[in-house]
Amino acid sequence: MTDNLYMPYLMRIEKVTFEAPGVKTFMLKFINEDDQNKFNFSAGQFGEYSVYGVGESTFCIASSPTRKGYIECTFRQTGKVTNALSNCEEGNIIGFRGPYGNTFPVDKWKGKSLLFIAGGIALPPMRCVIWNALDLRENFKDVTIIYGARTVKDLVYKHELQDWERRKDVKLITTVDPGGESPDWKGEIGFVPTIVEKIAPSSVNTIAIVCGPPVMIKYTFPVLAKLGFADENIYTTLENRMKCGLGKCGRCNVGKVYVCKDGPVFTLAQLKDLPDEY
Amino acid sequence: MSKIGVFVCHCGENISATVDCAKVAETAGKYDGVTFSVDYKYMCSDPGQTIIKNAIIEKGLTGVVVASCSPRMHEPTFRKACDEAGLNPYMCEMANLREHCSWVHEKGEATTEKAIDLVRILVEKIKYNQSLNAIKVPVTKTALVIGGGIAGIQASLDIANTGHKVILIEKDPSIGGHMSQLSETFPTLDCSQCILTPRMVEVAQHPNITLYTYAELESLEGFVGNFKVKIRRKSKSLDEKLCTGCGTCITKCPAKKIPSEFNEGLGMRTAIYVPFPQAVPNKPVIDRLNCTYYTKGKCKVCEKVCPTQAIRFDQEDQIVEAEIGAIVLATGFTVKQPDFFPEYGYGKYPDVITGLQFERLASASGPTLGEIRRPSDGKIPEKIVFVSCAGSRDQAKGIPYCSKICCMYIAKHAMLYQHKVHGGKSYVFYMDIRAGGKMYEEFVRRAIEDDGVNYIRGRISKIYEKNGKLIVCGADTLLNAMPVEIDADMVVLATAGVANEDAEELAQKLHVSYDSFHFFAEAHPKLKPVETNTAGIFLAGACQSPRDIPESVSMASGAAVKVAGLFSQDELTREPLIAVVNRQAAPVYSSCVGCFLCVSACPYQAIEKEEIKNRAGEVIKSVAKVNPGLCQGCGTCVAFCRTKSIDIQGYTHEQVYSEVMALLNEY
Amino acid sequence: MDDLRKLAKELLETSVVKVVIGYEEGTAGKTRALFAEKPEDANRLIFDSRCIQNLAAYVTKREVKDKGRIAIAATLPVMRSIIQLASEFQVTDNDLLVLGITPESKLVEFKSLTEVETFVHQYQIEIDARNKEMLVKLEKMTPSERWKFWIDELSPCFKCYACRAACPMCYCARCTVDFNQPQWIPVPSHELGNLEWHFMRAVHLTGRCIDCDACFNACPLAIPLNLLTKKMIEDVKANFGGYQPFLNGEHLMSTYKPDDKENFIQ
Amino acid sequence: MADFEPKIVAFVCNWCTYAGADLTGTSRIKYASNVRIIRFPCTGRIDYMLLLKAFDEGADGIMISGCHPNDCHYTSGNFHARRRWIMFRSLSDFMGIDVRRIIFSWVSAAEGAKWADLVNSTVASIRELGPYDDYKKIAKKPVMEEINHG
Amino acid sequence: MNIDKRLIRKDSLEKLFDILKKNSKTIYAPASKNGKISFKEADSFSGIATGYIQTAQSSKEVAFPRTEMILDYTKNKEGMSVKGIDLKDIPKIILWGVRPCDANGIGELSAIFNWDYKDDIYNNRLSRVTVFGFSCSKADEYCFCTSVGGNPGNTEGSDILFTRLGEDGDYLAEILTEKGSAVVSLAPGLFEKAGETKKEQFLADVPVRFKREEVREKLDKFFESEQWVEQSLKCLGCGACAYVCPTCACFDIQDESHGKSGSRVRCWDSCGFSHFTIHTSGHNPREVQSQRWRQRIMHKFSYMPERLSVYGCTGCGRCSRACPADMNILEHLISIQEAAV
Repeated sequence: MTDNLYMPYLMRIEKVTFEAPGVKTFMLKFINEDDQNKFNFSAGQFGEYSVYGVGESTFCIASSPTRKGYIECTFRQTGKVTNALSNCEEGNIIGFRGPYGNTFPVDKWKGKSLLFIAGGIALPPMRCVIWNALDLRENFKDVTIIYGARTVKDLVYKHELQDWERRKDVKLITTVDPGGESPDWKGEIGFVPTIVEKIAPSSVNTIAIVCGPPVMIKYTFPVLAKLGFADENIYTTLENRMKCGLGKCGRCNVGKVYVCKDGPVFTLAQLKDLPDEY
Repeated sequence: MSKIGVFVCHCGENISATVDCAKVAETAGKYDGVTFSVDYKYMCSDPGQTIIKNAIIEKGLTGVVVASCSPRMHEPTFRKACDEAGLNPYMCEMANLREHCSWVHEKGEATTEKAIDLVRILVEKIKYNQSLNAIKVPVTKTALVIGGGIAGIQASLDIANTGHKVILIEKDPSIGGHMSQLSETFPTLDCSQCILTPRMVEVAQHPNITLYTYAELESLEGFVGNFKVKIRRKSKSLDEKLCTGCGTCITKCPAKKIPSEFNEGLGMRTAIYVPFPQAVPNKPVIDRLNCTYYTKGKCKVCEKVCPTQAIRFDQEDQIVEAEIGAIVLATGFTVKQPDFFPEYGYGKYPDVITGLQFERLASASGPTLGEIRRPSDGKIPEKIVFVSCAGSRDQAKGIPYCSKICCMYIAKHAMLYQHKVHGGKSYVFYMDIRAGGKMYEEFVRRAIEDDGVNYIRGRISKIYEKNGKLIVCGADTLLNAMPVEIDADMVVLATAGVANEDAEELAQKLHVSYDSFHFFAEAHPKLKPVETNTAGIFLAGACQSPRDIPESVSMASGAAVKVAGLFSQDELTREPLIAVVNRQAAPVYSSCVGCFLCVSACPYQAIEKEEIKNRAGEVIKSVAKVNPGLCQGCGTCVAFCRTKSIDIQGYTHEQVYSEVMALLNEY
Repeated sequence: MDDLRKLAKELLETSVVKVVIGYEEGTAGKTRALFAEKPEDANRLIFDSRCIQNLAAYVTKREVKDKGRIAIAATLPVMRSIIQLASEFQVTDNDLLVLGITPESKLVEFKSLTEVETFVHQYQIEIDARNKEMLVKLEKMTPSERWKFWIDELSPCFKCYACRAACPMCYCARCTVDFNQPQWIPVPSHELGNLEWHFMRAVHLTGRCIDCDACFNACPLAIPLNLLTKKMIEDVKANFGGYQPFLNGEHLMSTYKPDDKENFIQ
Repeated sequence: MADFEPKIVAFVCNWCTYAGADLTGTSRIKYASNVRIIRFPCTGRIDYMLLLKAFDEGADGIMISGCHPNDCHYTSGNFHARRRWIMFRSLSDFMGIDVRRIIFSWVSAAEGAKWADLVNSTVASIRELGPYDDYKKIAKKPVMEEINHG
Repeated sequence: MNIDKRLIRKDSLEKLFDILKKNSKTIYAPASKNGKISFKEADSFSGIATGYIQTAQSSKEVAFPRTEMILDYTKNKEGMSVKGIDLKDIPKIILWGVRPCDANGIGELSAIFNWDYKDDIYNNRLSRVTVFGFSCSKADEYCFCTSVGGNPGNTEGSDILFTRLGEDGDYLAEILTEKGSAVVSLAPGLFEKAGETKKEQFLADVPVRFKREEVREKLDKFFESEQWVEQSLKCLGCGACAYVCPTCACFDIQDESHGKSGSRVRCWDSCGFSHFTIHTSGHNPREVQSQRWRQRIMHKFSYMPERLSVYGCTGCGRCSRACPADMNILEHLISIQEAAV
């Protein structure tokens, strides 16, 4: 039934990782071999994940396109479907439609420095492109990652954070909101925008990728502007409510843009053209 | 991620005889989310519980379904077991394979099928169970006893003697209640006051008891262990600290013609008065309705004569607030004023009186100093008729029940009469003689056989006056309804014992239930006779139904023990199976729209308004909030909520929904 | 309705209220809601027998509330709705001023909701003859005939929720159909979804519906869904004694009488 | 219809009917095995939507039972429930839902025998009525016949 | 192909219907229920409603049903078996009595389902529909097809367009497509040669009230306008307008489960509902009704032309007729065009 746009691939949950309270990562494998072989995606794209009998939910593909044979997704329990998903166990079968949406223009970034700024559960959309970049590390100059969460508990991908920590070719700064730190916390303490201002990364020939809760984004943009980042060099992703992912159901329509088609990746320049309905 | 364990119990042969337990366990093992399933002979036994505990630890179970007997039997057992193994006790559910299946069905496919269904329901339910913690509420270790009759006195003393504080409130100026009005008491004929007054004094002097006479309950808030009460102390127009109780004011008071309540109107009292000589406290109050100063504006004689200037005409009612942990209701009863017997001519003929009035006539402290003289002319009655069941056991009069004490006190009255009036003739009209109780039957026999009281079985139809005599017409049902006429000098009606006028109002103040006669309702007629349906409120004495002194006293002691038991702990723990109104992040805050229909639906007034304010402190919306202390977890509000904003722990929407789904679909 | 215009103008000029809700000429001989905010707007106010939309539906609407104190031209059904809303703590005297229009289309300015309550209590809620007839007809049918009737009548329903939107009592921020854990009412429009939606709606309006027919008038497909609420009104009357909206919130369905009928309980 | 085994769901309160059914067990009174009990704290908790759901999912009959009036463990939950049942019943009937398939009852903790009789009579009458096809037909069909066909 | 014009005698229309029935065609035609006209499967010619200006519901359901199955699933031992809707099962339909504005709307609806991804479910349904358009001889104050590029005799979207030549007259049949001629071939006798007939004189007169291009231009600078609030104040926030609209395509995807098995369906939704865009966090990009009303107009008159190069309105006026609060889209569009910015 490939001509049925709404027909998901069947995926088996290979691995479930507990990331943070209410946050889990699934490693998913295609049940059907040639689905697997035909499947391709790029950094920044998302999909519709479904628990049969419950419904579909939208979130990005969190693994890197450079890692073949599986995809990963990270989600937080917020609604009906994500609750059902987090009740799933290894071996269970779920549905996946995608990939949908546009991508981070990683190739366009060749030869530039990359500055990743993420907050809370918004690291996943970023993780994909981070690994993508790291797997092609030689293509880029400096890679800086600034990641913050409310509390130490809420930091996701703890194991990978350690990897990045160890790597010489990555500069990782982690931070937690004041009061969120644990006794043995070695990272920064403070809200992401503040930390960005503090670290003051150079904007020279640098692309900034910002993902996080609306508040964080709102206060980070001005800081970047101050640091001299041009709107065209600041990227972020929008997470509007979606159902079809195909530019039809009408939910994600913001101004002339369908986030599921023209997004989720936007430059600040593009965002500034949109009405404030995201 | 649910890892559920299913433990199927054979209960010896009790379940396995008709249910294929192995098959149940095997099938359950295949369900989504079930990671371990086993059947065993006795799950509740130590080894059985060990199986569960080990599985929890080794398999890291997140839920346990025990398929055995009724949860009403062993739920605590298995929840405890889970707890000990580190699993939240509320992650354990029980499928009732014994009472609801194996014991009621024949051996066979269908029975095993049902067993499997019953297990599946709970497997699906438990996926939505949440860890819950028992609710702890502190206990204020002070008791409030309402009513200073013998029941209230007994309860107060018993509680006080366990070392806990007691506040005793009595609406009259003195404690003592009906018992203080009685002459002698059956079946021993010892003097009522002689045995009561020492107790009254003990109350007054007890360091743990605060006594408020002339006081009534104004309002009650809160819940078991944490009640807040307001007590209205009616103005006595007197500074009790100054008053020495010398009594000068009473002797000088000009208003002397006020019928005495204590003497049931057979004697008179003054406007400033103590109800009776042995009153506790023995200090007067001014009855403002009859006081010349309050009615006419001038007098103040008492003020002039008072040696300590204790009179306070301008004194106002005083509201005392107190924190209370438990309440004993001992408000007693009243006797039906028999003016609803036109046929018996009460009120029309002064010599037709009530039993309680006879008590006063027979009492040494009474208006006639213990001589039986009839009210009309003070003559000693030569013929006296006692009428039992005056109102009681009489559907027509709306009182189907038996007032219980009458048979005994009538026998006593007749006896006393015979002792005091030699050669007098006494007749008792009765329906049945109810003399259940230690020495009671013997007592009645004595009246009949030794003292020659004439017992006539039958109702009397009417009483009328004929040249100075009261003609009592009745029928003797034992002599096939032969008409009987007695020309009596005096008639005593054993009128029905009924609930106090204000019983209903009080019950509603306290949220305790009451029967159609306004007697307070016990929680269970047999097993919880002193509890009410409201936790922390107990019953003693005749406010629950008419009863005699020994019964009232033992009931009072029973209630006292309940209170003491409550006070023996610093915190009460309660099942956390209560309702909760959802809360969400801004801008939603809660899906509750604040229609507050749930408020009127809640049987416990447990739902309150909560105003959600923004940073500026302005109210954004008001939503419902459940007081966990008051909520008993019936879930009535849940079914009412249109927006599905209230849910009840242990029986959530998700849980019951998935139960229905599981039951009717193959999984 | 000159006095209505006059009064509305005054209220706006003296800014006693920020907006007056009334009726104005609509399309094709229909009338529609007017939100007069400027005194001159008041001239567009009209009132006649065509004014049947229940304006009370607007007083709980956020955009309208945000404007400030409201005056509302209220016919009897509207007044009833307002009392019911007040008894459910959705409106207070501070929120709105009721410009009553009596069944004789006389204008009455009420000082307070209490006055409105007294006024509406002069009138009983009565089902009109045509619908009463329909109810009787349906009651005469066999259950399976009724089943077919409703499955067929409800089949056009595509769940636009106009009935809900037009009903003053459907002010819930989250309707049961929007509650999805669990999904009590199927979202899609199909026989089951339609049946259960309309069933649920009737249940939620039992003892609250004041029979204004707003739901029916709003239905773009003219489904006789008001028969359900009317039936509930009749039965509530029959079982619990006739009812009226009360400010003190004596809600029929969240209270009870110890002697409620129970001949159907074994 | 001889081999038709009705599916019957019983929604009962914990304090009276559930205990009553326990007593049926301890008294070893045998009764038909078609009924599955779901336990609630009180009849007041029983949401009418559950009854519709039970029919959706293929129940042929439903039993609802709680404490007799005035015996409610929560003093008035059953009174509230009763009032709701009255309206639920009349609305159901009015919409053509077969109310003969919904048995309301009061069964106290002492009425073990009554419970057994009630179940038996219910099973018998539902068996008489046959499977509840009307409701099942619309329930398991995600789309309208109109236009959709396929 | 150059349009083949034929004449059908007034009494032959019924014959045509019967012949089609004989050839076991499924015919959907306007039928009246509770005084509202909507498309139902027609068994008899007499059952077909006539004299209506416009049906209450649009005909879009033949291609985009209110609720349609996307897939069935069953959990089993191996895990999961999922079966999509079999497009071959979709029936062939003759859609009888469609107004030109509706027929025109089919194109606009198709644009939404095909502007990027091609929605085969929709396309397959549509491909199985033969559209019998019927020109309008009457119009009412709600109609404004001429303002949005249509007209009462518009042939766009129809396979055959019938125009009645005067009250109680015969019909001019314009056979516009292969599908159309296929039908003709079933009853050649009924389709006589038509002389030089001008249908225009028999068409309803629908004055042009505004220019959609002008409205579109206005809208580019109109987003922040106060008018949205004024216009939408009386909007009750229901979905009636969207559900009767021939070009509204917003939908929802829902799962319906019964234990092990169930299905996923697509069903209509509306941008007018307050919960349409709400996030699980409670954040709602279009929080108030004015934003949702604005979205509706902007989408039809600005976003669609921009992205899909078609407008989203055919001037059928249904939304205004259906609106319980009498929001008249025509008025609002005119006032937008006239507004000063």
